[in-house]
Amino acid sequence: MSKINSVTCPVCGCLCDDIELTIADGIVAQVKNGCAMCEAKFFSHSNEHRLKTPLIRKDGKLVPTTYTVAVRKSAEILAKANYPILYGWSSTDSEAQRVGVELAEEVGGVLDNTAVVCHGPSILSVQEVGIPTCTLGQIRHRADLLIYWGCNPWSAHPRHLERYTAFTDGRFENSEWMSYLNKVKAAAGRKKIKSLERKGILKHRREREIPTVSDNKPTEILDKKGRKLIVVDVRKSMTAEIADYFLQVKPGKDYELIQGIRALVRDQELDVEEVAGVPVEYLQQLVDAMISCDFGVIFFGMGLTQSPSKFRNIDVAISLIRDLNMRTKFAIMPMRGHFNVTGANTVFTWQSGYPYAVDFSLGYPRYNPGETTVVDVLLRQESDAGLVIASDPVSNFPRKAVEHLVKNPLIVIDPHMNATSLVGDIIIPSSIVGVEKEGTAYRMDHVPLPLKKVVDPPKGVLSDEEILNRILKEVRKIKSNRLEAA
Amino acid sequence: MDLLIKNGFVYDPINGINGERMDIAIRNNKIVESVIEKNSKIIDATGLTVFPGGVDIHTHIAGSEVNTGRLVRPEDHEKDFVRKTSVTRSGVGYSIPSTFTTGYRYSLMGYTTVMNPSMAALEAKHTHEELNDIPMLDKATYPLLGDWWLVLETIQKGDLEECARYVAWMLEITKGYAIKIVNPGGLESWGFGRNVHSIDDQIPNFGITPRDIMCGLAKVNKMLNLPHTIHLHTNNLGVPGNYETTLDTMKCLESIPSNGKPVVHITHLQFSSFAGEDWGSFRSGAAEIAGYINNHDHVSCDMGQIIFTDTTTMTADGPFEYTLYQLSGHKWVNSDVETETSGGIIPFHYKRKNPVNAIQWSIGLELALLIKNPWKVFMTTDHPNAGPFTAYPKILAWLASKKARMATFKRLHKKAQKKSILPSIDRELSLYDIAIVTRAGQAKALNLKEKGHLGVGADADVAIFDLNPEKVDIANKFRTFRRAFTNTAYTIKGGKILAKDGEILQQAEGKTIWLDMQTKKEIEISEEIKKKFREYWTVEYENYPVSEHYIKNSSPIKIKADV
Amino acid sequence: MVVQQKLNLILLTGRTIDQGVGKESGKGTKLYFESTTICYMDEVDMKAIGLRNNDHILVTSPEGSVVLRAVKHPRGAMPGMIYIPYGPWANSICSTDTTSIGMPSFKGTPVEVKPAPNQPILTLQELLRKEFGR
Amino acid sequence: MIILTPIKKTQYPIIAQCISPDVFQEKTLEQINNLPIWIGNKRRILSDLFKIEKTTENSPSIIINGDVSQVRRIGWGMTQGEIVVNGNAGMHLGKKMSGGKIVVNGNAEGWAGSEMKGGLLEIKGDAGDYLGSPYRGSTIGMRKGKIVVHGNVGSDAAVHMKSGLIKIHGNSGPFMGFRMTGGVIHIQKDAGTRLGACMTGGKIVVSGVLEDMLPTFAIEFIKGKVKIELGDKAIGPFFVFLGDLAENGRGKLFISKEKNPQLSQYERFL
Repeated sequence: MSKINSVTCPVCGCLCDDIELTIADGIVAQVKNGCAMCEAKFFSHSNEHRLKTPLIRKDGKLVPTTYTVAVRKSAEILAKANYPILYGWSSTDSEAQRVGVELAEEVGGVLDNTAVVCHGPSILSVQEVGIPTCTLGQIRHRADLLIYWGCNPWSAHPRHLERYTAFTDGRFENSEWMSYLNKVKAAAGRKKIKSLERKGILKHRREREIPTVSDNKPTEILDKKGRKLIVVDVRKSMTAEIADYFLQVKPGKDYELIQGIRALVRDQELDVEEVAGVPVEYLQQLVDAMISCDFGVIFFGMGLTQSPSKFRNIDVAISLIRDLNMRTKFAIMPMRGHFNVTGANTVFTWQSGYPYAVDFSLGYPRYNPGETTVVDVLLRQESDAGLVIASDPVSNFPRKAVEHLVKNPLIVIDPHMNATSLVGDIIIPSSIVGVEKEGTAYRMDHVPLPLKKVVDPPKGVLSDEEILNRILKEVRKIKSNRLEAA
Repeated sequence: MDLLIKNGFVYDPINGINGERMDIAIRNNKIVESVIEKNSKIIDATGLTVFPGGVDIHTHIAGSEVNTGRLVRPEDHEKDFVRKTSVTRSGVGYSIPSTFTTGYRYSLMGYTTVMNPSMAALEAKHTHEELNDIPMLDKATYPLLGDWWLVLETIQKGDLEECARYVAWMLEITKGYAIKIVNPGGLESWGFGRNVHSIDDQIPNFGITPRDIMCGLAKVNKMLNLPHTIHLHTNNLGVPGNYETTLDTMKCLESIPSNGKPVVHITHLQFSSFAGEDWGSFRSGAAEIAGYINNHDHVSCDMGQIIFTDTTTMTADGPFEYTLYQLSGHKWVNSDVETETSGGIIPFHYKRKNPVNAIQWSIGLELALLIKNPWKVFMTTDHPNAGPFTAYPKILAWLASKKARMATFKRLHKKAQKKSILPSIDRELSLYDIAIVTRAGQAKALNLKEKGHLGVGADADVAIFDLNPEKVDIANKFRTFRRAFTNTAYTIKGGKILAKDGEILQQAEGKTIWLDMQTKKEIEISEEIKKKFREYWTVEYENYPVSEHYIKNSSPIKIKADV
Repeated sequence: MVVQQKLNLILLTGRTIDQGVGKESGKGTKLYFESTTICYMDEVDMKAIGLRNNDHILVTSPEGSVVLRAVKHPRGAMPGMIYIPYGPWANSICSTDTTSIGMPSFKGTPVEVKPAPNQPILTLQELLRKEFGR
Repeated sequence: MIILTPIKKTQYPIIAQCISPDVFQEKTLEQINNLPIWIGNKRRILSDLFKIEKTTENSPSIIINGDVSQVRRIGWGMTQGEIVVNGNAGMHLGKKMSGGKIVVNGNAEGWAGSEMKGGLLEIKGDAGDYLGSPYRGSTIGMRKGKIVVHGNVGSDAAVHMKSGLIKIHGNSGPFMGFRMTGGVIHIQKDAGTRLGACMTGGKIVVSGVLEDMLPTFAIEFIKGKVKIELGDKAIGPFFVFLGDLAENGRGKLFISKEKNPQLSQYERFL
């Protein structure tokens, strides 16, 4: 039995690096400090859904094969292809991503990562208007106004609040944990009072009525001292439940709401009474709170990138932050999902100049989301082979896109059996990055962190980096043979 | 096989060689006394100019800021792409080339060693990962330490020894090379959207001034016996009238004992030599600055020369980038880093017909020409801030040829022409001077003993240019000169021929040079600091350092410190 | 109240903590299946088509249709919307329109919801076989 | 005159920026046959894809007879001459063109007339997304020239438009004229959502129904008719809105009063 400290968790963009693991008999026996997803991930290395041997499709069925055969067949498919796609990359380390770019360049393929279906739109907006942002510690030390817009950290980034924002102690700002606890107690008390009322024991003690926490009407809560937590969403999420103020926006109307706020920040008058279902008067109070804070921040998620207007939502959200910086200090940050999707963007960018959707078919990097994004390539049915690594597009892409992916030879590299490996043609098992393989990942705020190897991979299972290197070597061999033959 | 470069015109200022016809002998990766000719590969350099490999003291080529710059500028890449070849990787330019392309383009110009001058310690792993992917060059990088809380706190306490130990620790764990200071105090203030406006402004929440930081770290630099001086980006950079701040800055460092050697390197000095009250009355303060530097020995500097082109500005000076954003309204990136620094990025198009840009262009050249001693002022563009490094040959032509600079001058905004003193300056740099400002001087300022010269024992880094100094008067035939310096006839690094006549022949990995600090007392990080770590940063102490795993070709230099 | 046959609603897809834990445990786990085959609905909307918690529903969009389990949204009202956690089931009905930026419309697809008391929820394998023949 | 007839279908994207009067000019048929193109990741020549004929007429114009919706970059940067596509055209048609004329007797895919600097682009069918809009990250939209679309237009057309004219006989998609600073757009039928978002100058005239008015536009006055170009006036009356207020903008939206009674609530501000 051994203990390992300061382990980085390879699940979400929070990349919490304070995980303590207990290893017994070569298996993770206990996980301390992590969230539920973190625990599930560290325990998953030993579960029954693990892939342990390469598989290849014969007569419609997946049958076991060797790494040598799987690598050679994969290389043959890629070397022959006229327009292959190489997709995924977000749940592996930057070391493997580097090899991935080289492989895509060598085979003249379209290289894309999962940002395309999560924060790709955010990147497009950043390319149009830039982004005033900071690292997460800066928020912990300084932010007194925290806004989560179209994201739900309680479910998707469970420790975000406790490590970086509302519930942390910084140099200049303190944790709101106690006040949150009081609020919970008050809410429990309110329930009790209500139940007593129902039972007829208490009758209308209005003078002691505790106001409900979240209503569209901004309460005096926006004037309180210390950190303030605001959630904007189309539905009351778990995070909205704990917020000081929850603003419910009509679905698909975030764009209008942000533009309305921007106009008010610029002291413009609006010819309408309400915007996106919110009275202008409430918005004015929100704007006052934004302007009067010392350091504000907006975190945003799929609620903005995936709903109508997509990247234009982000465009104006960032523009709002630019405007607010004329009045006070404000930052904005996307809540990145996969633990190393930021790394994929980072590595792709330094090697090719572009963060995702890089098309190498002309022998140099070319980028135009909409044209060179994998989802569009699949929907237009242009590709003739696919390599999927460290992601599960069959679960995450719309059906029509998956149809074309499945129609062509499909290589899948993944530690686990998932929807994509179930339908693939060559399945190559890999070690779990951050559990069975060390490497590097980039946190949502671009801070690089080391991933640890805490247990051995199943016997004979190779890492993503090694598998890609072998395929690359094999592709080069095939190409030079072809040259000689010609 | 040994290599013999025969009969070239050799310029090696560190060894006092000024255009003599000589042979240079190379064995393995070093310059040697001689080799046996018949066993060697011969490069016939008859009629060619032979320089040591180029050294760039200040060029933003890697790391979080540079890469974010790349990310926000697809339109900059689209127009400048590079196809893959059988030996090279593909990539893009223009103002912030992708990593491989950066290496190739430097190599084609004869550069072999470059310094990446800006690295947030928290993101140091990123910088090193990128440096690993920049081939063809030896590299080093400077961590940003001027606004680091532990520096501010120890200076506030007045405990320079403790400060020095922290700095030593930081240099070592970030695998850094020098102390970089950017707008001291301004970056901490920017955490709440404020700035400092003179070297004696109080820094909010810390009760010290920029003066305290600069003097403190200059002393720390001495205590640690670091090879380079403090590397300083001044307060008020980019603000009209800031030449006075720059003079104050240099004066405040006069008291640091120097033994006739520099104690401070003021980088991209052009941006810190502005006179006038506002953009309307904007003019050059270069004469005053140059006058001061000519009379003092404790300062070295580099130009930060403006190029008229569309480029991308990026600096840790967040408040300065915000000012640029307000001026241009262009896309704006700000990126503050907890307890350490800030940063910003703005694309910027310098235009000849913009009076301010035109005067800035003049300031850079005035500085380089008015500072008499070429060992004190080096050629840079603060790549990519004032222009991409690929424009270096243009600058060399302006420095070496009055005719060249007047050809550009005539096309400037008329108001700028009237304000400029450039036409009154007749000085033209010789090839020997050019060798100083592009390699020898920079290597010396960095104290890189095996770089920037061709003496026995030096690294075998050589740039050979297709230029016959006996036949070509570079002041007159500046276009020929410029062309020769755009693509070398040969670039040799570590004894290998990497480029020939504008073509990359092979890809080679460079080294990463860093300081292995040997303090008298073992640098010990107390439990208290480890605890502080959790309070100050959002990462664990154990996950903060850059391990050697992150450096492909590690080349540590052992430094014995006095603390 | 008159019970309607069907409702026209807006589909939102997104994360839930159970789906998150499920995907990390493995796509073949029961938890993943159970957390990605539910559909959160507004209480009033459910009543309108006579649904009780855990009743099966058929959700149809221009892209296709899928059988899921209807569950009352636990916190507050969300009239006119349904919320399905990310997964192959949700994606079989999401709009494919990327508006030329690569991002399908995972939120905001108009759908029709009606009770499907006698239809089973397909397992992952069954779903893949039905949609892609594998 | 050069006549191209497609002879091969392929699933892969085709990059053929050589199909331009500027490139074809003064080239022999053989030279034109051998011009490089890309099919997927393979380098090919133009005659792999087309039967190419040269007529005796010595004008710098090109006729493409057939569907070329997979062929991208036709007329890239052209400065003169004429291209007629009798079929559908692929992405980036007439990108960066500064002169000459392109007529498509069919539909055009995305980015048609992107970064256009002059000339005429006429699409008889529908246009895809990003009509006349800039490349990613660039703020250089349409500078000059004229685009006429007889059918409908996709999303994000005329982004960052600075000058020139876009006429749409059909409907427009969302975000038409995003961040435009100048120029004129006339949508003869209905306009999609977020029309003129973030615009700071220029004018957009909608003769049909406007799906949704952004809250950040303020009504200025009502006008009877508005000039589109020399000899072409749109007849109103129109509500005239000013915006986008979120950008302190001075762009103008002319919205048909008759077709948009839902906007009459704004009249009280007049």
